[in-house]
Amino acid sequence: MHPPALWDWESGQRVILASMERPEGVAWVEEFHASPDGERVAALASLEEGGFTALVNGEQWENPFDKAWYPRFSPDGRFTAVVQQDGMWTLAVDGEPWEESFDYLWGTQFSAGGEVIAACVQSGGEYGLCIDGAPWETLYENANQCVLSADGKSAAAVVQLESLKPADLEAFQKGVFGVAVNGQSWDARFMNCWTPAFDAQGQHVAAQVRLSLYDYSIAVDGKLWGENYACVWEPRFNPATGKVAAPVRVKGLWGMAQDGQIIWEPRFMQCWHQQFSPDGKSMAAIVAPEFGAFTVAVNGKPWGARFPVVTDLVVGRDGASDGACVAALGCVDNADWQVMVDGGIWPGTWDMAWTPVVSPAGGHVAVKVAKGDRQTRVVDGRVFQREFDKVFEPAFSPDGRKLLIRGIDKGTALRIVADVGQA
Amino acid sequence: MGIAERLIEDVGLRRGVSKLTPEKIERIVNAVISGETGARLKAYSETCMRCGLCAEACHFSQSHPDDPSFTPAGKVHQTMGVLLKTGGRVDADFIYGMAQLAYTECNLCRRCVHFCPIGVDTGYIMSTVRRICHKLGVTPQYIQDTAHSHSAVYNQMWVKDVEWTDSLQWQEDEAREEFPGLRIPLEKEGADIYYSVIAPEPKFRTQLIYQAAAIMHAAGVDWTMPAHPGWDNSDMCMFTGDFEMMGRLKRRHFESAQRLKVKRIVMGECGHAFRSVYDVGNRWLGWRWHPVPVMHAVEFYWELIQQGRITLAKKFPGPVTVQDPCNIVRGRGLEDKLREVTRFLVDGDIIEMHPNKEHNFCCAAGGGVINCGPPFKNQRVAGNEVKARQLAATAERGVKTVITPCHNCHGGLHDIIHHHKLGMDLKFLSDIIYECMVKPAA
Amino acid sequence: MNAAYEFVTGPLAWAAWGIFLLGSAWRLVSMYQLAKKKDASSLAFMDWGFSLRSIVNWLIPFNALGWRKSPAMTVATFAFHVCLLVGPIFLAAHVMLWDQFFGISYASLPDNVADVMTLVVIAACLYFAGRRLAQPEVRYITTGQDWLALVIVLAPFLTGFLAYHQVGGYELMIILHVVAGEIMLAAIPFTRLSHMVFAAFTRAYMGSEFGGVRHARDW
Amino acid sequence: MNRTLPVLLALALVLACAQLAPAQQDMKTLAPAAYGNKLTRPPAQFNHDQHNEKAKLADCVVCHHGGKDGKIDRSASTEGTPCADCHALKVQGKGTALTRAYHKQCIGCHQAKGKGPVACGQCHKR
Repeated sequence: MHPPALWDWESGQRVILASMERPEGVAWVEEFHASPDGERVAALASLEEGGFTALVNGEQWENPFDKAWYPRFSPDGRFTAVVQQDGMWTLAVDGEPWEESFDYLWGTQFSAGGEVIAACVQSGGEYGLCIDGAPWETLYENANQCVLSADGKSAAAVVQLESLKPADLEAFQKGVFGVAVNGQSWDARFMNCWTPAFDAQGQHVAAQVRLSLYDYSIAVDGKLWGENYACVWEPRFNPATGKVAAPVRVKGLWGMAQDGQIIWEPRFMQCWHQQFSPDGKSMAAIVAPEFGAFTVAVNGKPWGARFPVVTDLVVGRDGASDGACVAALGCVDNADWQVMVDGGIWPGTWDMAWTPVVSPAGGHVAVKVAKGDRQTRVVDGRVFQREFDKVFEPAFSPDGRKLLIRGIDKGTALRIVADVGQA
Repeated sequence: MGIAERLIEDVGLRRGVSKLTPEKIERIVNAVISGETGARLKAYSETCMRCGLCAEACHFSQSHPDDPSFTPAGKVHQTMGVLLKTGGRVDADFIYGMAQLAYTECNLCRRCVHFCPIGVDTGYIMSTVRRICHKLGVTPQYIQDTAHSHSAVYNQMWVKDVEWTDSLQWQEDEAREEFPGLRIPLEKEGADIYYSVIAPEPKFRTQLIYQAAAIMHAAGVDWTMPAHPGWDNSDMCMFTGDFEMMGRLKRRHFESAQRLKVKRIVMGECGHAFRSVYDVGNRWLGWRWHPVPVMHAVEFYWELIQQGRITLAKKFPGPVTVQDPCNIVRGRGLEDKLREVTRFLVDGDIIEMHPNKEHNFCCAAGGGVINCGPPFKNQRVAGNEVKARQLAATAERGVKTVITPCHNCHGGLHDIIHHHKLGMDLKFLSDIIYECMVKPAA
Repeated sequence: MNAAYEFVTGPLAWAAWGIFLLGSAWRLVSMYQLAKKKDASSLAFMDWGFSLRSIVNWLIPFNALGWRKSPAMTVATFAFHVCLLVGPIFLAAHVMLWDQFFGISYASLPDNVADVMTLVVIAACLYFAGRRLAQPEVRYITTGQDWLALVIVLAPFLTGFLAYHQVGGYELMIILHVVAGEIMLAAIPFTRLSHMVFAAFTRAYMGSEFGGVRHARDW
Repeated sequence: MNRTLPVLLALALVLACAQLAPAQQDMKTLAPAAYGNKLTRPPAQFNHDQHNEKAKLADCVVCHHGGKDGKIDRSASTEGTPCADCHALKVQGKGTALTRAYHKQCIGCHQAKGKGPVACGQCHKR
């Protein structure tokens, strides 16, 4: 069910599935997933008589498949899996396979609202994307790094436009890769293309390109920036201005360029994962001001905190100032995780932490964390009193007052709505 | 004497030098030396006393005792030494030889470290020479092709996204015949262990994935493999000198593990890949250490054995000898764990090679040398007569099996054993664990 | 004679020591700055304990694999370096000069011991030269710089030995000796002899990587 | 023949006396008894009268100065007193040790005048 405004935001706890025991006839049950609204939990299951099915709130799909993997809930709550029947692969959505099937299918993706589902497909040795069951008209020698626009109306992938003979250096270095949008490839060919990304409206695509073994740049809709760099990382569109920003490497150090102009001087040992705030006025990125010491820089200015590793940067709205709320995780050797929000560090360290979630209207941040075998969440720096065997990603109500907690504990799947102030 | 007298025709090298001009050579050599090197190269080049002690270190020079151009210092002398002396004013023919030497006559094994009183790191110098060669576009064809593959599909064997998961699912199917209920859990978020391999495993050596899955299953390990690129931990770009691509690959690998929120990465029995994630690629990216702990299979098996999670139905008949791969022994100090695991698995003695452990001779395949392909194979085999002698000495004492926990060592030793008709078998630890372990029934 | 002697033991000595000390300091500082700028990912791993571990292990004769594999060179180089450093510093005549010029007095070696040490240095230099000529792997990599370094080191010991024994014209020899010593001092920061300044650091770096990262011995 | 022995004995006696209390007239080297019989270097060549003549030294106090606590007093002559009487081999507190006194005295003066030996082997001849 989507949007979240329609979810049940009544405070309290409900049992979604009382028993997660393996039902009769099931050989094993794989990992559980929870729908975004918390109303359903599902897992793939292997049947004793052979074949796979899904258990959604304990109910098996009507028809089993020969194989099933890559289980995912869509943002609007449909349970999908890549399935194989009679040697052919397709996607099953709530148990219903797409009509068309393929030699192979993988990498399910959803539009932001979940109404569109896409997947990568291989058919007769050719590759492309398939959107809601309809494959691209043109398929390619290879297609990877597929991406779907937020509205689901467009999809892009890096495609190989020409066959390569074994170890043919000349042909490779002339450039056989491009980006295809909705099956239509750019005119330009490059030695390499990586991480195509759509703008907010799904109209434009930017990608990292390698022009020679040593020259990197960014191409937007097939047109090069004009400036080359020693290396680049993934480009991102400013949601407000449509400008494209990407980290670039100059003389051994990283900075940020926008539409080919340096906007953050290259003075970092590393700079990546940049994100714009929803209003496009701020940009944050994970940076390393010194070797081995990472932090977050907002508009080029690094925070004071330093960690050997910083991950999971998110930029949301800040409720109070209408600016940006920036959150990220720091850790030491993949342990001792800490949460950084707007330059401050929350108290407490965790064995693991997951990507922070900023409330839609701003003002609150929730993070799923784990200590030992138990998981819980931290909201605005306060630890939720209850622990679980497993919790799923947190979600705020649109007004930011309620927090949805989807958890599994002692063999029971729970849906808890808590007031953020008390969470 | 010298590289100019033993040039081997290679499509990649020839193509590369055909595009060079003296101006370009000079410009790029100096751009790399002044832009990318610093105190290390300066100190090394200045303080190397040319004492020649390192001649004793290198398997190439030990295998060519009459040819000083194979010694570590001799190799530097013919390459970086000339570049520094001439300020990069060398011709294309020189670059051809320099590239051949740097890519195919030095395995970057760093055995010479044990011989240099001053602590000159010849491996670093030769890596820098390779970096210059890469920047000049002069790289051997086959290794450059793997570098291209890395850049196109994030693995070294042109394995497409589907072929990866398809291979895993195929191995899973096969293994379920033997181990009902066995899973190769793909994309299992929060698993203890992220298991990564090199691309030859799904491409040619799928039995290794099968065996790994069987061991994980028997030991009850909470593990996962990713369904997306990043699964290949190998890194030929590290060896061609394409450090930008090396960084890209390592980033992809680590972020793949970070995305799945695993506790640590365990990698198959590969040495160079371990080096690339343990202390090379991560540093280029600005990480002091690997951002997710990485553990080589040798250490992982050792841990499983310590925890009593592997039980044997039988022992593997010895005696055996063990090959100490440079990247996990001289590079990580796993020599004792390797022997403890071997002792656990083998009924009979470990007949040691001499020298051994961190002083062991290289396989002559690592460092990207075997990846330079068939043109250089004879030179590579001839360059390791000492390894043949080491192996033959253990064979004389009854050894038929060489435990070799590294893909490159496997390749290198296989060619040496075959060339010298030593009649020895090469085994990965996982081969033996799989063969000897108690296989759980349904 | 007096003017020449005074010049070489006066202004020239100050110059030589100045070049040696300031030059070495400048080279160390500039090398460190360069390392900070360009080798941050190496510098970050420097570790006192592992540096010392490596240095100490390499200072023990026949301890490192490299020493064991070349015993003659090991004996020669240890004898050479010990005599090279200890001989001149504790030579009675040199101690006397410190005393004469600065009133600094410290223990000195008996002259016959110092004499033997000088001969050891000279012999080692000849041995090194012999290796450079006769051993293919050394000859192959020998450059003018290496000969220069050898000559620079040999000269003060040879002239010192001759001056001490007053063979040849003493007055010329003593001036040659002083000048040769000064050339050596001044050459330290700028020739192969700079390994005197840098070797501890290159060794320490290798020790740090092998100890702290690779968990292996580097000897 | 039988006169040879007494002559030799006398000569030996003279030489022995010269060693013990060298008369300035006979002085050829500086090797006072304070050094014992183990000299690091051959004794410094020094012919007192010849030196003074050549150096045109009439005033004894130029070398035979007085003073105490390490300070030279050029007004008080110590003519006739051997250096070693005032300058001990090793000094406690202030004062100048014998060797240093010799070196400073001789070389210092030679340097000042720009004449005379200054390097070790010029005095300590073999």
